[in-house]
Amino acid sequence: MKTVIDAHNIKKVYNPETIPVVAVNNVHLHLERGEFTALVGPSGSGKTTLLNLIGGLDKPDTGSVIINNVDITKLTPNKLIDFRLHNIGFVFQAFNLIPVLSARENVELIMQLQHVKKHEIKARVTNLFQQIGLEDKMDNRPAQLSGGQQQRVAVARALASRPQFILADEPTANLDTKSADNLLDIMAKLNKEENMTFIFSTHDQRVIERARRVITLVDGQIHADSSPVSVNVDSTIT
Amino acid sequence: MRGETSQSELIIRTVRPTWQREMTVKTWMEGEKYAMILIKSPAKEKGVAFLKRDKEVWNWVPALERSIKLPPSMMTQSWMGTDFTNDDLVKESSIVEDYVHSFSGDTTINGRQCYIIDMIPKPEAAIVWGKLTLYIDKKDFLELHTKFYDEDEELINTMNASNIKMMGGRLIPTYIEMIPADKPNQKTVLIYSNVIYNKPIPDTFFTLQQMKKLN
Amino acid sequence: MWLKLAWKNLWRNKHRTAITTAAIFFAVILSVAASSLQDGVFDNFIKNMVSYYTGYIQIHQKGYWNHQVLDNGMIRDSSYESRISNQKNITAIAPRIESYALASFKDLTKGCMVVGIHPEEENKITALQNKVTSGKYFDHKSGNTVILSEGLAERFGLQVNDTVYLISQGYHGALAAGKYLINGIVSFGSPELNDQLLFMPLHTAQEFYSAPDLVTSYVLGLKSDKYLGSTVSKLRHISGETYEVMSWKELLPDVDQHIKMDKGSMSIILGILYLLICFGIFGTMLMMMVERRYEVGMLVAIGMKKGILAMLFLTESIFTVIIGSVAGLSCSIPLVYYLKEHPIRIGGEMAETYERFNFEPIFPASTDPSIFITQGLIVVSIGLLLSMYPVITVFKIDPVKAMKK
Amino acid sequence: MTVIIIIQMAWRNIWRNKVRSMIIISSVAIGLVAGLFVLSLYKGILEDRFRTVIDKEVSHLQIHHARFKEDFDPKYIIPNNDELIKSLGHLSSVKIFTPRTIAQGMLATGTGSSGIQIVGVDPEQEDRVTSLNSKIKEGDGFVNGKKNQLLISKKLADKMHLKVGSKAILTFIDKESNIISSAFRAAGIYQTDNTPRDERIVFVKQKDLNSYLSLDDEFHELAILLQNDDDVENVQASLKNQHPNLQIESWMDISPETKLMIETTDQYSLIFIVIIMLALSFGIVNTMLMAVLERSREIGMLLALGMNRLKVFFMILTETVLLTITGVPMGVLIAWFIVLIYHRHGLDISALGGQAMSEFGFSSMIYPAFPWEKILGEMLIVLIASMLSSLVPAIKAIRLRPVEALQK
Repeated sequence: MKTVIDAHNIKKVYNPETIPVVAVNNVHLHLERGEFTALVGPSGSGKTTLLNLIGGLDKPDTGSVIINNVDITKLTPNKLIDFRLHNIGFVFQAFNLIPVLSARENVELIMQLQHVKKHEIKARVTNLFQQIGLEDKMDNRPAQLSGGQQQRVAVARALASRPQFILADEPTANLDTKSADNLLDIMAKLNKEENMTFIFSTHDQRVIERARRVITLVDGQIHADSSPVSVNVDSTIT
Repeated sequence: MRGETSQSELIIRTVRPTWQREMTVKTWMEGEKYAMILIKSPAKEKGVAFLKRDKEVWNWVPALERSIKLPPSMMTQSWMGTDFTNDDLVKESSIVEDYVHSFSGDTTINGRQCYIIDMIPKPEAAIVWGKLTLYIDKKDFLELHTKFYDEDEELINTMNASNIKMMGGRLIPTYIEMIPADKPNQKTVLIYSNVIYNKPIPDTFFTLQQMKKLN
Repeated sequence: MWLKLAWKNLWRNKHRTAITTAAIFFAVILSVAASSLQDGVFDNFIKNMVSYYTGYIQIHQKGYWNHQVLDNGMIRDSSYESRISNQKNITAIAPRIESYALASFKDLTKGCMVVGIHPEEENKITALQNKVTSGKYFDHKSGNTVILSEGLAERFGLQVNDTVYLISQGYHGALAAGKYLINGIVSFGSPELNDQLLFMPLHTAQEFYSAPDLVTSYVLGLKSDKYLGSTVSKLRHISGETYEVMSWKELLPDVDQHIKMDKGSMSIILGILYLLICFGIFGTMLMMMVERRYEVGMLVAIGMKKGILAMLFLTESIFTVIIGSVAGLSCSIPLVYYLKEHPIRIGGEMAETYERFNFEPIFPASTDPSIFITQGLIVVSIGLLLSMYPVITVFKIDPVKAMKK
Repeated sequence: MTVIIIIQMAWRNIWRNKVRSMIIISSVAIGLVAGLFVLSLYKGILEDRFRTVIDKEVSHLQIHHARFKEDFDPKYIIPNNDELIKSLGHLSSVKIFTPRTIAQGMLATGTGSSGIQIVGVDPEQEDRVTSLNSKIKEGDGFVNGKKNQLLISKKLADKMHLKVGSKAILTFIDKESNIISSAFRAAGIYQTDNTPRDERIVFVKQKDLNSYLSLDDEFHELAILLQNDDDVENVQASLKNQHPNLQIESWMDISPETKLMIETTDQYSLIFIVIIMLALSFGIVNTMLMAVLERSREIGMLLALGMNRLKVFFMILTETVLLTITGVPMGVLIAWFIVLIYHRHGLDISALGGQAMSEFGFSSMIYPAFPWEKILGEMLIVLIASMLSSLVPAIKAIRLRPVEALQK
């Protein structure tokens, strides 16, 4: 069992000078390899902020975020970018692909940034598109793909960097039910087959049901941290 | 006609529309090569002398105690404010050689019978005029009146000679005036008061040393 | 109502407003700078050329210019002089008496141009004092002294405190002769002047030429070349038939021609500049409309009349244009003043040529207020003209299509 | 490689908003057209001035006896002229040269007299060096076999009431200081723009003048045209080296005023090119800044995904450079085309300046000349200007904070 994220007592306040808004407060979060975790809570409860903090997109005011034994709050901005590149996969709510690049190129970009060898990129790209079931759409531009397909490509792209975990902010928010299910299936499959760690925020009850661990945020604090009713029993076994 | 040598005293009067000026000068000449001009009045220019030797013109200015050789560029300048240029002092032209003459009639001027002679410069002759018309006294062969034309037969200057007197043993006009055609109220007048012909002048006279001692 | 809305819209997207305003702002600054440099450079060039020797305007007795002899000179008339110097645009009136003379030293005799000058007035126009390379300029005590141009001094091997002999024909044919102590030596870049000028204090020259009170020309200095034409016609009016009033354009026709050539080409350059400015401003307008298509579509969809919307956009543009121009003008004023005080310096070989002519090697800017007004107006007009683009777009927009994206 | 994909992205980004890209491309093109047109305009003006001075007046170089120009004493002929001419013939940089005999003197007609410089020329050779025949406005000019022919300027002819065929007396001194007067007939009346110079100079045949001055095949002045304007200083230096006793002057020594005017004009054009480039730059800055702001979300995402700032910076820079590179050939072509048209038909400046320039009989036409020699520099300037101006949006892009950019 390997710890992937270890966040200690993190706190983030916006507009500290004017009207302070405590976005995240006193949050401890421990995530282990292979987890499939949903972050839930009402709007403004701090889900996105928390994801940004553990994804290294934002810095907490206090506390530490240790990923893969590195305290990312202590990294310089440039190191942080590099760290994200090699350790964290992102799936965003919308507009998540580079519109001028084809699906394949979107995926390849990350590997190229990581300086992966050319032939290896090729092999991995084919593999990744097989996994998301879009081998036939590899050379389409994002605009030529449906929302669900785009989001699947986004997952493939997040996977391409071989990250420690994949962080997804409301990945299904803009998708119809069918596409959302499809996406979830792929994520779950990856979780199961590749032991990929996922943490995603969501509103969608059906998505929450598929999570193995649900962390509920209220007013920036962890209100509950439990397995949902339908959680698979052997989720803790790796 | 100039003699072998001549010495003369004369008044040069320059008349301009707004002013006029008189100079008294004394001249010595020998042939066409040598000449000396001494200014006797007005007071400011008294003692100023010009020496022509061959092709050169020297100017002695007592105030500066210096003699200056006039450079060629000065030749076009008017001589002492008159209608003569410095170049006129040294220019040689021969009426006989440079012109083609023809009689064109006769007339009477101041009671004297005159030939009218047209003189046209030969093509190569260095003469600015296109034609001269001379009125020559039939008896004494005196040039009494001359008209100077340019090549377009336009009148440029008129010369009048009068006051014919016996001087230095010759009968000469002692009052000569030159009147430009296109400049009203402007002329130059020469009035001879004394002329001596063929009185020998020593060789040492036409020298720079002599010029300084003339006073 | 829409005034307020327009104003608020501007603040809503500060980035966009800032960029559009900046486009106008820089357009004003650049066109002011270009135009002020152009004016400044030409003024300076003219000033250099005319202060070299000729002066902005010369007045002579009628006929002098065609036949430059002393006898065509004029008697100084103090009431006439004061009437001239009372003219607004005139900074100095320097009387000169000019004629040819023979200069002689040892065995050498050479023609030269003897110029009698009023030391102070002359200096105001030609800065002759700055051209002195050895010895001194004339002071009020200077009697029988002269200042020689360098080439002439070299030719004679003359130095300061040597004596030079001058001989010439004075006024009305009088003999002019005198010996003069050399007070100083001046250098001119042009060989023509450098090899033949010889200066004397005016009174000395008048005495030399036996022409008390006679001058051949009045050389005038001007505040600004801009009013040359009107100054000349006023002077002509004052001077009547006896005098000829000539501007530098008549005195130095070749310089005038060169300047006209350059000015003509400069107007082409300004035209090109405006074209680029148009593109800069149009680019931002275009982007603004691309960005706001959705918003416009929505507003039309919810029932806002296109006319009012167009008015709103126009008002926004007018605000932007005015803010940009006012900001541009208020920044260009100090910039241009700075460029006037700290002009662009010319370097290298060019500077040497300038120094040779005793010109300061600079390109100054002009601070003529009309430049700011004209250029400000031109840019505002360009801005307003281009503001028609959003208006037209608003009228052409199809709300359904616009909101689709 | 990453570089390739970044360039690819940049290139595709350009085509995302065609209107915007066209604006930048045309700004670059117009900037370049502007710059090149300004340069051609000035080149046209300068060539006109320069060519007048070099090809019609002083030539590239003039050689005199070291003392000749002091007083123009006719005895100071160029010594060993055979040798000099031979050595000039061997110089490949020398195009052509013409000997002249010069005398200071006076021209007189019945109307009056005027101080002048009499220039004895070899008519054919002189025409080749200073286009003498093209300056003749009236009369046939020098004719073979006729003696004592004279070319006089319009200005002087008017002053002296001379017409073609009329006679004038030239007076000058020969090398023994004898004063010579001789009658010449006006074979032609010439005119150039340089009236003050015209008024001083009359041309006669060198053969005629030499015989009056008692000179053989000797002369006072040798005017040299070179193959190439840039060779002046080199050739001058090497001639000075070979003939230390001669006065060897370049047109810059003889007419420093021309040098001054030419250099001043050259410098102006530089200043105005800078201003035009600034205008271009602000256009680019604005448009690219818009592009960056519009895409801030996307750029934020790239930063979030782990594309480092250097690469984002490089991408924006590449976009601008690609746009510029597209605009540059367009600009060059358009400029070349415009210049071609105006070069042929001339550009009437007086209409633009609003002034009647023919007042003094000067031509107001400029014939712009395409500045091939400056084209690379100009392209580089435009490229640098656009790169510099893309710095602002590029910096803006890398300053984006991914969290904020993504929220928009």
